[in-house]
Amino acid sequence: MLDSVIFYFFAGIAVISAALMVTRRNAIHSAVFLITTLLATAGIFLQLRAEFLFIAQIILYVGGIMVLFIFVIMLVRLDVPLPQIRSGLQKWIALFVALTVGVEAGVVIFLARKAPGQGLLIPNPAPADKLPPNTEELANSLFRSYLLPFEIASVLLLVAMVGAVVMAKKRTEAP
Amino acid sequence: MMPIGHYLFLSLALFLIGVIGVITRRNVIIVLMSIELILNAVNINLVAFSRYFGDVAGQVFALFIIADAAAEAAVGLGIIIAFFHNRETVLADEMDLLKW
Amino acid sequence: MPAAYIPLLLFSLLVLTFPVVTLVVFKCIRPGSRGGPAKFQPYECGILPETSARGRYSARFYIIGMLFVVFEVETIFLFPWAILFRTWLAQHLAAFALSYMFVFLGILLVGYVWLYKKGALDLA
Amino acid sequence: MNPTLHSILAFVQTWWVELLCAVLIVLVVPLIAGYLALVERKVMADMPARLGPMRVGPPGLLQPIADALKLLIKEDSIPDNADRFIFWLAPVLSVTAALTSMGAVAFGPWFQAARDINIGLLFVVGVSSLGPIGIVLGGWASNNHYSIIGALRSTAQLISYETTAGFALVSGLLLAGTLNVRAIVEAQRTDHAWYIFLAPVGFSTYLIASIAETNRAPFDLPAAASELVAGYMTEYSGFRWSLYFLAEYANMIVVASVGTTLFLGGWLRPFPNVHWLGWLDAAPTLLLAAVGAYCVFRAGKQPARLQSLVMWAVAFSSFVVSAIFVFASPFSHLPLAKMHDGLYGAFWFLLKVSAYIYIFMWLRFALPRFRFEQLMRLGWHILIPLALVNVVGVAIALALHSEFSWNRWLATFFTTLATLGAAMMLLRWNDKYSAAAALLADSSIAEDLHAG
Repeated sequence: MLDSVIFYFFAGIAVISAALMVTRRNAIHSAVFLITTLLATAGIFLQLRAEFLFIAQIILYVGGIMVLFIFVIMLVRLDVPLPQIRSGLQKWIALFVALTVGVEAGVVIFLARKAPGQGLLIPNPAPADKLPPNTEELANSLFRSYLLPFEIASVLLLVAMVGAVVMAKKRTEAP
Repeated sequence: MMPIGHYLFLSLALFLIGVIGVITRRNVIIVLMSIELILNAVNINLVAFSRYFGDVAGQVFALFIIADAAAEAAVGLGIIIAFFHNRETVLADEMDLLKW
Repeated sequence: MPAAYIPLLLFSLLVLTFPVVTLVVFKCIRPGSRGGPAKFQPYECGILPETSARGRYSARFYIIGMLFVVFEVETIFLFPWAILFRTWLAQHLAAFALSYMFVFLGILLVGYVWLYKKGALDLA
Repeated sequence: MNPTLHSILAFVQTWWVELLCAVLIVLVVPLIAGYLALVERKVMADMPARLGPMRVGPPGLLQPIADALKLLIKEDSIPDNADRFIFWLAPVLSVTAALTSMGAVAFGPWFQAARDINIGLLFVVGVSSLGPIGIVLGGWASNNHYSIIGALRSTAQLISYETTAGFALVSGLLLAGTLNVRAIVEAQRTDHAWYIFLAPVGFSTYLIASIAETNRAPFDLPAAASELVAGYMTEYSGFRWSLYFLAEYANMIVVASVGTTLFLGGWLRPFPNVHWLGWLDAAPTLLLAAVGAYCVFRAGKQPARLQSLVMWAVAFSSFVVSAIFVFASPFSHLPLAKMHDGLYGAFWFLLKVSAYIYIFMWLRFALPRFRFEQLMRLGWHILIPLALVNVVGVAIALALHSEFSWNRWLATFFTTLATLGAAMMLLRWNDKYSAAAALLADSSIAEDLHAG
């Protein structure tokens, strides 16, 4: 009962503010609504007992990436309203794609729920009133099973940093 | 315990909103934000399945996706800044040169 | 939702209502804004602003933000390692724990030194 | 009985301490922030031997309340070309982030709005890291050059030092091995040491980073009055301004609590395991009794009747609190004795937090302000590598202790020395490098002049 109330609370916030995000004309308003969506998603992670991911989402996504977005919006004068839809056709294409993908995936999820003994009828998850120490569990999995992907991820970050600096630095050095 | 379908539908909704944003918006930065939204929808799926299978691997991969999103945002915004300095615009349909 | 977080959720909602309610309540009490058009100009020490302040600012702020995001991701990856470190030591996995960290911090250090040499850290 | 009502009642029964703490934090922290401002003005006045606010209430004790009333009913002006929605949202966001992060702080072993959460410390740090968004949005919404430059600078500063603070926290967490706030404090009891002694460099970097993170002098560039009017708060007035103000002081409490929890032993008294220092447990009672006695002594000498009345009131309340401490001591057989841990723990915790905040104020009035590029150089060139090297040092000390069974203090001593040596090398390298850079910059200026 309580679980589903909390789920619908966060899910409602997430979907509504996501919809607001793609329809705002001003990029800063979009960023604010994206922040709301991300925070609501963090709530959903918490509801799914992913404690560490909840706080990682808040620290990295909201406190890190979104700050970067807002910075860039302020730096390149994106915060004025821009003309919106490219053409009438664009809107119809978007609607068509969204409807196709949405109906397809929706039907799949719905049917899979109905299929007996398979699909989404997943074995009962352990009831968790008392949380297992999620961070320790995650750390064990990360450092035992996924050590190589992890190191590759840090190399990826390094490459991204180098690329971004090269790209932005070129302009600041030769104004 | 909620059925997992709820989480999948939520993730689907966010994903579709993101797709619509990517297709219809002209402002490149909002397109990038819509991509972040799509990544986020994927994360909900991963975490939901991780919870229902009782395996933290899904959460590990969600963490990787967040790291990935950070890298993507850094490079993408760098491109936007470089482009803005050259062309004084951020509209997607004016990014029509392969090289300048 | 894990039970321990429900008081925290209630608490954050309570905290959110505090400024909102005070703002709304005292809006009814305090005197309204009066004054000519000059009063609602942006305050820029007496000089009339000719353009909107939302203009172009230095791209260095972007570099700071980008470096922050990358380093923050690395920090988040360090936290799980840090809290398991003593457990590993107790299991006599010191070599594993330390070597893992050296590879990780080594990658970070390469990036840091490159940034330093490139002058990307001279941020002002 | 109605099942919903029943479950709500059961919930309240289980969590009443937490809910009470939540309400208390929301009600009391604004008041405490006001009084912190008063204390700050008193400290500021005391440094050059002045008196500070003396008029409102006897020794100025009612000043914060008068200030709050003034701010609440002050005219609230919004500039014409501001973005009203964001202008409204930004201070609310700032203050919500600062207060919410206080939810996971353990003010003593009992007083915590979120008991038993496994990521407590990270929650505090993470949620308070949402503050920069409120600042940058506030500056943008005002549409004022000073505001935007102040907001950009402020956010750049906050995020730069957040990285340092993160690495410093990692060095403490290596020792604690958990993110749960209570478990961190208990780990310091079982380790027989506050972690400031096992990671001194970590604590120092955290202290510096926390000053910068709360935008306080000598790092108060965003509101550098001589350059930027009031930085991102230029256009804010009345109650919205006071929300930013409240967020700043709440953030001070938060960073001080995190430092206290991780490095200063949280609610443990000094030397919690040394038995012959057990008399330190009587310190709260004696201290409060001494404060009461002082007030009684001074009450007769006050010039006005109101002042002496307030003195009597202060004396009375401190006697009452010290009586509560006596009745809560293990020697009494009253039911209050059950609250011994909670009360004494809260006393020590608040004492340490106050000391930490006093350091903030002291530094504010003792040091001149940094320039922006000095601030950035300190953060990115010195503190971040230092904090990183310190993480390695602490890890190696731990490994030496457990694998080669070195003495813990010896290992800490040597790794700290090595870390400091690395820091000295870094500084020299940096000096050489920046001297060369300054020379280059000068020569290019000279060339420009020549060409011009």
